[in-house]
Amino acid sequence: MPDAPLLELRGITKRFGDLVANDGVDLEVAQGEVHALLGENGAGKSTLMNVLYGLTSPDAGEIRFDGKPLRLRSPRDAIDAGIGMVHQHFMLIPVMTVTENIVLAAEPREGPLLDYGKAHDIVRDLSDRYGLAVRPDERIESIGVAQQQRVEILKALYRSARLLVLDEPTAVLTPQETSELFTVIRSLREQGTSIIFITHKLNEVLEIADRITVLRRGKVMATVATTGTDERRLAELMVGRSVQRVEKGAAQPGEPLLSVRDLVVHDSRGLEAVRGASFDVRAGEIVGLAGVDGNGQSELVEAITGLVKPAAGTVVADGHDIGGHGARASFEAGVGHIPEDRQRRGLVLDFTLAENLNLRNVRRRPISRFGILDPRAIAERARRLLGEYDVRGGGPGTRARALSGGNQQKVVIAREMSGTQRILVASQPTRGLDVGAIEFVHKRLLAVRELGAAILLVSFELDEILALSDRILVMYEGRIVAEHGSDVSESVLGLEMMGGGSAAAV
Amino acid sequence: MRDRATAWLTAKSPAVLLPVGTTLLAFVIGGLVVALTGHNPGSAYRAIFNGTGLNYLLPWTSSEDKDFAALNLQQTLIITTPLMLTALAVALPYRCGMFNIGGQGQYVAGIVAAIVVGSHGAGLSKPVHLTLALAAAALAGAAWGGIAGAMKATVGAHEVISTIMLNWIAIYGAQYLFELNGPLQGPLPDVPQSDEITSSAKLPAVWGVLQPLHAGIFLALAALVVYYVLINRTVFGYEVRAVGYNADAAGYGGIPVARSYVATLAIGGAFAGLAGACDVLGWEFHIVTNDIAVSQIGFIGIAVALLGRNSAIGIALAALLFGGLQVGTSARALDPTVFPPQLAGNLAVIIQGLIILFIGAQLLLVYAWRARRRRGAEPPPVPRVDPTAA
Amino acid sequence: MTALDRIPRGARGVAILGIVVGLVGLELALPPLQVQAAAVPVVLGLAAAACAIWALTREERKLGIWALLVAVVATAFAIWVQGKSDTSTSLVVNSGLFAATLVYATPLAYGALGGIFCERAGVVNIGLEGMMLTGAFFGIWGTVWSGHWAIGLVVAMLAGALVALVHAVFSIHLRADQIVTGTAINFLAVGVTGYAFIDIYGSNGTPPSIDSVPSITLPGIESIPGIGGVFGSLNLMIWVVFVLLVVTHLLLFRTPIGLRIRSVGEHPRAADTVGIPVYRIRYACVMLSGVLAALGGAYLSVGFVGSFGQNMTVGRGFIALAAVIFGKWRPYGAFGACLLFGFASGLADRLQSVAGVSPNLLATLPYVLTLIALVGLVGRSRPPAADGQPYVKG
Amino acid sequence: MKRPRILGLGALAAVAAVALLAAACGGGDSGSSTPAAGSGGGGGKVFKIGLVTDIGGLDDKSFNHLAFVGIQRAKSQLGIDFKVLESHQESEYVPNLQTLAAQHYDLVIAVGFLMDGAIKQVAKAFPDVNFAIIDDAPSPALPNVQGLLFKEQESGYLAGYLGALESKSGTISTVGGQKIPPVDHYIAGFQAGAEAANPQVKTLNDYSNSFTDTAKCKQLALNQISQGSDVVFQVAGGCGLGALSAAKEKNVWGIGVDADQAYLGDYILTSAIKKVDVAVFDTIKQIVDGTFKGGIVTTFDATKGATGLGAINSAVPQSDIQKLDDQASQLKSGAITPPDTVS
Repeated sequence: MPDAPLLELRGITKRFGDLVANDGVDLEVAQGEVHALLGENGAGKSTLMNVLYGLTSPDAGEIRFDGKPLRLRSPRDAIDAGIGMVHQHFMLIPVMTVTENIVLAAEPREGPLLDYGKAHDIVRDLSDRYGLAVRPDERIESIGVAQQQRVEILKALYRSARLLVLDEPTAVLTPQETSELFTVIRSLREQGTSIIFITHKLNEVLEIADRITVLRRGKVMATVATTGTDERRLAELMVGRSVQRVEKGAAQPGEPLLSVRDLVVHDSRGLEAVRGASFDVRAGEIVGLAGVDGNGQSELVEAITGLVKPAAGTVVADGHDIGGHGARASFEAGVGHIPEDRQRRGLVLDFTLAENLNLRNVRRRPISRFGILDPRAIAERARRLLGEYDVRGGGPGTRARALSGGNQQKVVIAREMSGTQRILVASQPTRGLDVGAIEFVHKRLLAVRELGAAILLVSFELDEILALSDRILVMYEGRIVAEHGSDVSESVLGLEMMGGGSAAAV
Repeated sequence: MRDRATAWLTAKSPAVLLPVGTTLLAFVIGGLVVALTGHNPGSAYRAIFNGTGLNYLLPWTSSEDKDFAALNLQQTLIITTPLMLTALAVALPYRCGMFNIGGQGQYVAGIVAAIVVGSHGAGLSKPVHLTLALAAAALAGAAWGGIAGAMKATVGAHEVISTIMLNWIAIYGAQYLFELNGPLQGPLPDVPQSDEITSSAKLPAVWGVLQPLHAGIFLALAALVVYYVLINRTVFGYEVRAVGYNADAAGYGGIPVARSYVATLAIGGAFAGLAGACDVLGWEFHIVTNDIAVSQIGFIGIAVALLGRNSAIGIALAALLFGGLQVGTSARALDPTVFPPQLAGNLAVIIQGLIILFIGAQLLLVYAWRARRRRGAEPPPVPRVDPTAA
Repeated sequence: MTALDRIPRGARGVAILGIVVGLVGLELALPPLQVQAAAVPVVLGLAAAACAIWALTREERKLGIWALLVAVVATAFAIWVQGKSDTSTSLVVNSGLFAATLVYATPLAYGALGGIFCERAGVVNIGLEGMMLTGAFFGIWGTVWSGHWAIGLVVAMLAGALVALVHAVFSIHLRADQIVTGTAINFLAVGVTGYAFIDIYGSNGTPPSIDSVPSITLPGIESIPGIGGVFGSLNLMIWVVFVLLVVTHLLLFRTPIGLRIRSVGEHPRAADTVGIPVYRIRYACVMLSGVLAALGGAYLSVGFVGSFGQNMTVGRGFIALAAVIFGKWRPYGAFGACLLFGFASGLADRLQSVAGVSPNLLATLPYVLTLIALVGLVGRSRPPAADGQPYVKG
Repeated sequence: MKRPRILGLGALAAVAAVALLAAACGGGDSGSSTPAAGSGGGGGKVFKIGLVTDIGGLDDKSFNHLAFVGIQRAKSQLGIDFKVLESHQESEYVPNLQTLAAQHYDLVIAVGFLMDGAIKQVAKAFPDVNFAIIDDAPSPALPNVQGLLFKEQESGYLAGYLGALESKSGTISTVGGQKIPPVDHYIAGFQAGAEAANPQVKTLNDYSNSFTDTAKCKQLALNQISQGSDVVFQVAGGCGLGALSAAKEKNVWGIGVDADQAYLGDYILTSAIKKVDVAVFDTIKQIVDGTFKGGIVTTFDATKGATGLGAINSAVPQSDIQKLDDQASQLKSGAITPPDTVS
């Protein structure tokens, strides 16, 4: 390992009001090192990286880069110093091309004009050199997530980054794509680039990192070399106690509650996103739907929950045909829905919790009579549900915006699973939640299953799918390409999610 | 006690302090303009205040001035009436996340319908005829607003653009109807004027003579109550607010978003149509093409709604303020040696603009207050809600 | 299956509707019906054209082209048939109509270019109208004060920039609702220009004779029949708008700064993370928008009529804004929309005396057309993703 | 979060700056058009005269302005005391008239036919106060209201006659503001006069539908000029300045309206005059002399010198002026009565 560290962080402290996001964090990254930053959601990883990238300024502490102190007032300073970052949510402009995104703010010029030809060539050369195959003239909105990630990496390399920060890079990738990414990372390391790899996945850390720094509640717990540690030790450092896997009993499936037949759904651009999907979800079972983002899962969910009208095929819930009859009809037929983006779609953030909890049944008695709301009934029901689902941080009159992500999700679940709902479509139900909240959601899903509900679980996290599902469907390019029991291996699923594998279409 | 007062202030400060502070600030800047052009802002504002007729309510106003003040106050309230209604035309769609600039067109649509129904059917009894005329105006306004709503709901046409276009179409279209040889021109062959409203369709007078305050003001106040109940106490209002805050989430929750768009713009249009009916059935009794071209009631309604923060009580007070500004800056009350009335009219527009500007940037005052608090000062006391703030 | 279900929907249905409407227009123009007012078939023809454009933009090419053809034939025939009974064809369609189209389109085009800069950078500018009015007044004021039109234009641009600065501060830093701020700008402009106009010029109005922007005559073109009447001699500010049109297009789509402006309007955070100063670019674009809109207003006052009247822009800023949307936030598209509006206005002027239709009714024509085009086009146009959204740093 | 506060103040400063810029421009002659209430001098009763304008306001360069001129002349020559109330919106007509009547003014003059309804209401309520209304003949007649009508068609007739004489192309035109009676009177007379001078003359007419959109008036005039018109008569108030601007630019004749607009430049052929000031002055004089009568309509025409032409351009040949004078005397004698509606 080379001698002088490329990057040194000393005593970085950052407060947001009463919350201390980073508390005296020290971190060293050597030249050509892959350094993993491990921690739960909310442990302060992202804040630390925003400090390092000049997006927020620390309240205390010092950054040294290449042996010299570095003052970062904006991302520009970080870029100029040689720091590149690939954000968890890509910073790419969908309507622009790969080339435009890469050269943005550092464009090759020809007189006053942008030299598109040269830019194109630069991008091609760069992608060849690092083995990152991208098509320079493709628009971002028409390429896949893995491709987009490569564009982000190229963006940093184009700016001659010597230190590359990858923020949760594998969250959106299949296992195969992840291993391709690791190949790229290794090749970058060989060419002398240092990498900070942020994640909460222990196996990945052990596979790719040279050293690991574990953060918890804004503090550095330890920095350890990869050789000489193991998952258990890391997990304890990360959450402060040993982690338990959720226990679940064997499924006792009953009759099919949700039946989808030959479903065809168009996306917002009018293209076929779901191309003839058929499956059942039976009472008392959780069916996991695996697949890479953008293979028709969202459209499938929207068709089942009545948000879009299917182009062909049927959706029958508990004996009612609900295809294309609207969100209300779908809910009335017993389908609850945890949407994938709770802030944008699950909740009206400016509504109170009471108002949010009654979003679905506002037209029902006793919540309203003859179109007039009954504030007392609304508050009463809200109070009951808030207690039942252990929502903390506010009462019925609190605005949803004020709650933490986990508690917001509890509100959504309380609303969607209360009453007579027998079917639940859960889309990314744990995205962005911390470990405790994830555990709560998982337990709740299993409890609902015990009560005989049919659950369709859509997730990009194979861990989650494998942990919860009784059956697993794989979706690829709008079709269900495989079906498995819960004992299938990650690598088989990964292959099928990429369109490979031997499984015939079901 | 102090803590409770502070808590109340903190909770209510955006609702009360912002509009009041904003208004004061606008008047101060307006006063600067007055001063810089060589006039005395103090006496100009005092004259404008007296012109609103609100001095009628002051105990020390002498009995001689009282008659004149009464006349002015009646006129202020006559203007306040349609302003409340056109403000509602903005407020309701605003709660649904839309900005309805089409109040003027919807108001004109209401005028046309009120005239057509109000000038015919002389044999009808007053309650029947009046109800019919009001209903026709509301329907016409609703139709005009509903077009914009339908365009938004079906093809996603931005309501700001479509309502602007509909305004011009209504204004020119209505002028066409009543112009010389126009299809609805009244009995005078040489005058581009509509038929007269028959007495059975006139709103009853409630205060004053000649051009008295009419019962339309009760209609407008009732509309404010309807609006309040609709928004805060009904399923419809709940759904409208949900769509306004987050149309995506509302759609996920099973609320018919497109229908909310159409319904709120249509109901808003109905309010504006009623405003037109109040003017025509309350004091105008006919319309000349010129009146259509120069009317600004619908546009000022935008300012009223914004200042009133789309709340019923806020709209009532803001409408009184703007109605007062309209009347107070008129030449009748303003001694030209104190302040030229031609300038006063434009001053009123400047003040309206400043109010909208500052109310849009609510942060301005919040920051000012925070800055005071940081320095350890007490929060400012709530000024008495004096709508003229002169 | 109900009868209703058999009616074709979507683009196909609209294209068929266009053909039907166009045929009805044609029928009306022909004997024995031969509607005396050419306006009726012309309006139907234009409506058919709007349907056709709708269909074409939605991949319904074959029927769309048919609808367009019928529309053009119906419109042309309607006017031609009118000419048969009179010599009015040449009174309606002549080089003067196209010259008038340019004159009506020019202030709109300035405003629209301003609107494009503003919205491409992610700030909605409904205050274009007020900025135009400000330019119209201060252009005259500067010209009268200095005696030179050029200085008048500079004053107009400064005033426009200052008003735009207010819009920028409130919508960028204070994160006020941009539509509300724009509305405020419109009120303020009416009040401020009206106040200053009366305070300065009183009842006499602006002086009868002021220095005006010269026309540029192209000797070669002037003598060409047809084209000469349109392009032979045009006001300098019309030539300038042509140049600005091309420059704007190149700047936005061919230069680094254009790429950066668009990135700020699409995804300000992405732009921020590569070091683009989001606020600075937004400020610059909003102020540039004020400058351009003010030039549009100054064209009306200093460039065209040589005087100022209260509220003389009469809603042109709003039409410019509509043109931005039709043009899908692209300079050439927006200019096309300005030309359409200018053409409708010019046509309405001419039909008044020729066809004997009420001038009030004809005055609605440009707005009706805009509305139709709005229905036909807007569904397909996509604003910059961050348009209207304040950006919060960090 | 500290920065925005400062910027807030910055924004405030910018707003103030805009306001100040506007204000600073007008440092000089503030309130130049301020109508001042005069105090009557001399012995005897000082008559109080009130004037209520319509929404055009005193700056309309037209009849409101001319009425103001008339009342000022009455003050200086007859020693009356006066007050002017401008109306900004239609709802002010009744209260404005009512205010003056309640203060026992000796005569209240309403300017403009738009006030027809208002004056009827107020006159009935104040039977002891005398009223006059310009451009309107109240029907049914009221005992305390005198209508003051103008034969604008006579002025229009002479303007059209002269225009047709001076036209080389044989096509002359009018740009009207809105299709309302005073405007159409002018246009009807203009067309009749043109035809009298030259039966082959072709007249064009367009309405701008606006009294403010100068650009539109100019464009209409340009269109007429491109169709051959070489005399453009504007009947559109402030908007009409655009029409005259087109005449100036294209080197054709322009004809002004209401007041004498010769000051605009030597491309002004003449102006069709409507001497509202004369009517106002005469009516006030009736009050002072005690000869005022209500319930009648006084028509101001050529015989009273209230209609006719303003200054005639010096380029007009003497022979044409003689022909014009001949027409004018025929108008006075009643031998010619031009129509008042546009066909």
